Amino acid sequence: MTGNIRVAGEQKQGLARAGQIYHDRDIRMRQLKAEGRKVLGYLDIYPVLEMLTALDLVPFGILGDIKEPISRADACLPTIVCPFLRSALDLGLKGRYDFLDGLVAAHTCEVGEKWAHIWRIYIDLPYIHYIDTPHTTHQSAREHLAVLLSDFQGTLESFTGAKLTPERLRRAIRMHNEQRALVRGLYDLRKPDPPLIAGTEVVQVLVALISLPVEEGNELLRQVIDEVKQRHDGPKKKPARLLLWGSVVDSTDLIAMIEDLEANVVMDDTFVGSRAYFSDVKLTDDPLEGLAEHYLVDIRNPRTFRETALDEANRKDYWADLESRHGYLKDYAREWNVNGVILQTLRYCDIQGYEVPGLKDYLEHIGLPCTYLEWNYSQAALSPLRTRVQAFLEVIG
Amino acid sequence: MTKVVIVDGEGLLRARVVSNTGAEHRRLANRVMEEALQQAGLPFDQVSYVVATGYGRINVPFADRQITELTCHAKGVASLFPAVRTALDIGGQDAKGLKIKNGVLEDFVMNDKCAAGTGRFIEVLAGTLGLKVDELAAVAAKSTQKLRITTTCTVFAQIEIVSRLSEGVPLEDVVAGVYDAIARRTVNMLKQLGVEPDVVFTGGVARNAGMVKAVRDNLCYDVFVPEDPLITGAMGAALLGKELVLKARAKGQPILRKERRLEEATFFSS
Amino acid sequence: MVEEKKKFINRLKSMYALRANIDKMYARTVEASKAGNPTAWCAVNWWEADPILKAMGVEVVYPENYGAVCASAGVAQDYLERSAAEGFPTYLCGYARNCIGYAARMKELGEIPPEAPLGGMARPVLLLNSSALCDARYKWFQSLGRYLDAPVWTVELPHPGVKESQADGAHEQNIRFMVGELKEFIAFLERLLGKKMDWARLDELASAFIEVNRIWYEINELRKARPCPMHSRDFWTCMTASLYPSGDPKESLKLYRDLLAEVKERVANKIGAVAPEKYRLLFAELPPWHDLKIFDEMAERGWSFVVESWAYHPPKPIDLSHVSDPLERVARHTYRWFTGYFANALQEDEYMGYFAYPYLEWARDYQCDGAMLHPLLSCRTATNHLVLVQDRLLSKLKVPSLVAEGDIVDFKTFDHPGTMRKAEAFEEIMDHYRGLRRGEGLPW
Amino acid sequence: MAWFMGIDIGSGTSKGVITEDGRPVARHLLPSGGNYRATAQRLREELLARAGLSAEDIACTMTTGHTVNLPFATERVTDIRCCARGINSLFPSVRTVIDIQGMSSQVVRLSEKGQVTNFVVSERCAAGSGRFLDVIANVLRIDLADVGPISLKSRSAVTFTTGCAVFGESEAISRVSEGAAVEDILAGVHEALAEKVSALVARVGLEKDCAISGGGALNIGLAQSIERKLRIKLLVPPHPQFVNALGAAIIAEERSKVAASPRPETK
Ligand SMILES: Nc1ncnc2c1ncn2[C@@H]1O[C@H](COP(=O)(O)OP(=O)(O)O)[C@@H](O)[C@H]1O
Ligand SMILES: Nc1ncnc2c1ncn2[C@@H]1O[C@H](COP(=O)(O)OP(=O)(O)O)[C@@H](O)[C@H]1O
Ligand code: SF4
Ligand code: SF4
Ligand code: SF4
Repeated sequence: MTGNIRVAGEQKQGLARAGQIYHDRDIRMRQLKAEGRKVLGYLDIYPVLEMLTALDLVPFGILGDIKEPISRADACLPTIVCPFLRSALDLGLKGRYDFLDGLVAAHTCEVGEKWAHIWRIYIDLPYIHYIDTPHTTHQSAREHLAVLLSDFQGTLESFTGAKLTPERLRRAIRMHNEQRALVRGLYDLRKPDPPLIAGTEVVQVLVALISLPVEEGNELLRQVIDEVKQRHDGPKKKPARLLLWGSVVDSTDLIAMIEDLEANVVMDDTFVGSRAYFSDVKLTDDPLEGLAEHYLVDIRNPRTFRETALDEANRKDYWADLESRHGYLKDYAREWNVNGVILQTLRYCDIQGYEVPGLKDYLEHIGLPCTYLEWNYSQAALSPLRTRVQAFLEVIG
Repeated sequence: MTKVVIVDGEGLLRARVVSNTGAEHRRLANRVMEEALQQAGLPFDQVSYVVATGYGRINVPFADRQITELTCHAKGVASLFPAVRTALDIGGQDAKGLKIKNGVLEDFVMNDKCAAGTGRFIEVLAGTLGLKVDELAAVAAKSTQKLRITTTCTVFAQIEIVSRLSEGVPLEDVVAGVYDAIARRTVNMLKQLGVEPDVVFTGGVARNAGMVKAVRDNLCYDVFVPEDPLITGAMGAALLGKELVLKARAKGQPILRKERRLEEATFFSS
Repeated sequence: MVEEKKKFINRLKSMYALRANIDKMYARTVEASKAGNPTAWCAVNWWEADPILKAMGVEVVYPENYGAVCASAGVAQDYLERSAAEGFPTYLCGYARNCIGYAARMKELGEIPPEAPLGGMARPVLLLNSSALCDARYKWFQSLGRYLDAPVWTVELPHPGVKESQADGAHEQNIRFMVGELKEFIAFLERLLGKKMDWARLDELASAFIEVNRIWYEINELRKARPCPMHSRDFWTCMTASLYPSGDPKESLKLYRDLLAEVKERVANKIGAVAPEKYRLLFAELPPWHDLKIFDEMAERGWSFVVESWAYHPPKPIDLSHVSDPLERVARHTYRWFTGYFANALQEDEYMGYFAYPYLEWARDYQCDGAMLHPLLSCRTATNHLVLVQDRLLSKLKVPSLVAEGDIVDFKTFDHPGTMRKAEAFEEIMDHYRGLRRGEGLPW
Repeated sequence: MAWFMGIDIGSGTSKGVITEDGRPVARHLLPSGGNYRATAQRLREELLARAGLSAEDIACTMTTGHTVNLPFATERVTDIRCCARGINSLFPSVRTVIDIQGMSSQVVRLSEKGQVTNFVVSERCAAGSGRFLDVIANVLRIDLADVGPISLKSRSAVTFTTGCAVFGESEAISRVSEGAAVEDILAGVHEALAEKVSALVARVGLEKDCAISGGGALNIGLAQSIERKLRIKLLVPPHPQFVNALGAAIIAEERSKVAASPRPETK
């Protein structure tokens, strides 16, 4: 099947191309390698891709594969950690990512950090760098991250032998900001009822984006947006318009299961979903400062600790605190006209797991029904979830 | 087991059939349906709406709609006990806990894939002891010090109780231990939901007096058991069907029905 | 409770006083709270924030320690169930779920629950997180907002990679970051408590903590002796005074000095914690608090646990006498704890420089015949690296591992008889590898 | 002349062996029943009768499996060690042995001397054990001895959705009612078991030669499924169910030798 897709000259467009890359993620990477480009893999959304793009390095988002049983990774990671990370390492050990010239990892979560170190022990690559992204938005943390990024710059420069000038970096930031704006444009297409684009299609496009150099991704986004605006065979109108929150969603399976029922997934707050794209990087005098600010403060993600909202007596105000941490979800719900939320965490994901009860409180407070799914990133686990989701849809009627 | 319930427009029970035919006849839902029609004295096309629920719900070829067993159970239980907040349902294949608010499903937990927390555990261990399931309660009632079964697995527990018996632990204490083991497992699962009264216990296993006592003891709440604990799911399905029809009629909308075939269920794939 | 049989571990006498010191921390906090003085719940933070809180006159309890307390008092199970009922996933940290259950109960009753062991944890004015090691602690304290109106603060502790930590200027940058962090924390505390930091007191406390750790390190070095003078059980009892630094640090200092003297005497007289010492083992990571008696059964077979639990160990000492700023002294000390093994790890291409690598160094230095690994179903941090440790110990040092799953709080997951059954077979494995090591010219 | 006895109390059957110079001279099998002590006693009497020996001729007896303290046994040893010793005496080249018993399975790695070098046991769940098969053979009314040969006729194995030894029964019934052939169901069970077993093997690593023991080794269908999954050839001992009992007897022999010579200082 892959053989057919690779027939020269058969370059697909728009959604078809997104689907093609979704199913065969390294297709473009191998071509670029043949052209002499260097490809660096990265995990999750904290590695600062602008710096790779600025140096003509191709970033490639490492994912897991829900269809591939985990076997090799059992010898390096225990079974009680994030199954997505286990799967991603498993694929690495099986050579699925053998085209990578390097790896960039950052502290998204604790196991993600360990994952990077263990990867380095078992799969050493010509270039590996780990960014110790701080946990808080404290002033000292922002300053520290900017320094860490200049260390990162140093290792990148010695790897490529090229100089990363502020000018090049600004250009790359603009290009990535354009991608962010285009993705938001894509998400706008989910606002009408029925949405113009299915949740499963959006996942395919987003997975394709992290499997392409940024400028090609932008081109793909423009094609998809044009195509979707013109077509007439988009999703059907269904009673439920759902927001999907939580851990990584890197395949269409979960959303396909939901959309197979009486629901459209019209908005998300996940990786590989909206999280990376909903705020822009500010162009500061020292571009590293803007980047640090973006990755630490602007990206909304439960992995970053936000200061407690206090009342006059310096006590924690629970509702104000929830509002400051989750308020953006209310905006999403309003703008995308959502009538139900699915909270989804991968089993053993601490970062999202602790968030669930408070988030339920918040959603109840703003009058949005929600249900919580915990699963283990396997296809076999989808059928019990189906019953759960269906029951939830029955509840929200 | 396959159960069919027919209710009329008032929600009154018109037919109730439970077919005790075991796994091999799960697909013969049509026969059970025919029996129920006979009981109600109705031809099939007079039935306004058919809702299928449970594991096999997708495979019932004569249903107008499929609704999950969770929603149906909640409905069925709440129709009998309007003040219900928590329900425990233990069947032969699985156990589930429901949180219900104002008669509507709010949250739930399920246990399946392992026989240790289900009616099968009791059946298998009763077999090991050479007793019938409905003899157990009377035996357990004599127990003064229930045995604590330490293994979870049904198979391991078989070995465990045999060796305890051979060490001289009295039969009644072993039986009480069997009840306690499954009650502890299912009640612990239920506690994940936060138990609030009223608590209702349903499913085939709720017909077992010994089990009702064990659940009560482990829960520290009183537990209500419907007279007919097997049919709450089917009852709820029928009532939901009734509501759908009445709602549509009130709005003057047509009732969306599927093309029905009163024939055998198709292949169970999951 | 099973009646304890003859003890096969020769416990240290001076350990008991250290243990008593910890239990008093709960009563002190309750009293402080009654008297209207500030109290805090604090995540273990490896001395970064402890001296600061103390210098500001805040009485502190550590909910992690309280998790172990509740587990051994038999009330943890109820708190775990409560946490599940509150909607927290059951795979989360056992300490966290115990604490959440406790806090929910306290909120419901409006006071310390009557069943709470050791008098309970008093209602705090501050919840202090640390970003050190696990995600659980900072997310857990944040989620306590449902039950407590205390503000939450997170103190950062950098986690550089092994290679990255050795880059030019990285060390000093991390120290700068930590000091900056602590300053922000102090500013916050001053606002919250409406009073100023007593810098002279802080200076004194910082030095005392560092000295406690230095002695504690020295004690642990002596365990390299054959036979090993101090068993892991004594380590776990004694470490608490260093890890949960409570009460008067001068008193702790004295107690650790007594301990040092007793251990030295044992070494001089070749008195082992286990006799005869047939096998020397290391233990990773958190012990089964609810089943510590299993170590007695193992001691009966001649198993001595000589080193354990990297995260609980004091840092390799460094000279800080020239550092005048107490914050910087604390930062360097804590950073040393975290990165003290990194330089050696890098030389061996071992990129898990904390947690995993120290066991390689220790297995060599303490001449271990085997490792007992205790993966926890509810803690990523203490489990992540164990498969790696097992692999590295075996492939690099021919030291085999016995793996026994369990949990710190939830005792239902630990299979005691199964573990003892495996232990018997494991002795043969240790014999086998001892032969192989000697064949390869390794010294033990 | 000295004889040694090994007794293995299994979850379903109990096995006993008497050895002389490491070679079995008598073996016997009994259902374990409810009273292990009585079973062990009967087993011992029967073994002595078969070997034509009296109790005093046995220098040392070891028990393994679901042991209880027996008055005539010197010590209890784990079946992990017994399995290693037993297989080593039969096949010195074996470095990995897969032991499939009635309630659990284990994989043991061993040295050329028969020392255990690594092992893994299936715990807490009978899903990967012989029991799964017994339950299904029982509902299909097939003799255990025929299960293997019948399954070999299968062209397309049925996929089981449950691994649970208990639910396997109702699933098998459903499959029958859906018209699946008996041989396909049995082959499906073997596939499911082989899957579980190879996951265990992966945890300790596979070193050749590899043998299979325990009652599960009597089942040719299961053995072949495992061979396909692991892509190796398995050595099957002549009386696989007795391997652990044999190992126990060999350990008894070792123990007597150690006791006879002055005890060497450990370490
Ligand atoms: N009279 C009874 N006494 C005790 N147990 C019973 C009785 N009737 C049914 N059961 C138990 O109920 C279980 C079946 O319950 P049911 O709710 O019908 O389950 P399912 O729908 O999963 O088949 C069986 O395990 C059976 O042992
Ligand atoms: N004749 C036979 N043919 C095939 N399989 C058999 C036969 N006899 C026993 N078995 C299998 O062996 C298993 C019992 O193995 P065994 O090692 O004796 O276990 P245990 O010691 O736990 O009783 C049974 O579960 C069955 O599946
Ligand atoms: S899903 Fe959770 S545990 Fe997994 S990588 Fe993301 S944050 Fe980490
Ligand atoms: S390290 Fe583990 S046990 Fe300790 S607080 Fe973190 S998650 Fe809990
Ligand atoms: S533990 Fe026992 S009852 Fe549960 S799935 Fe495994 S074999 Fe079945």
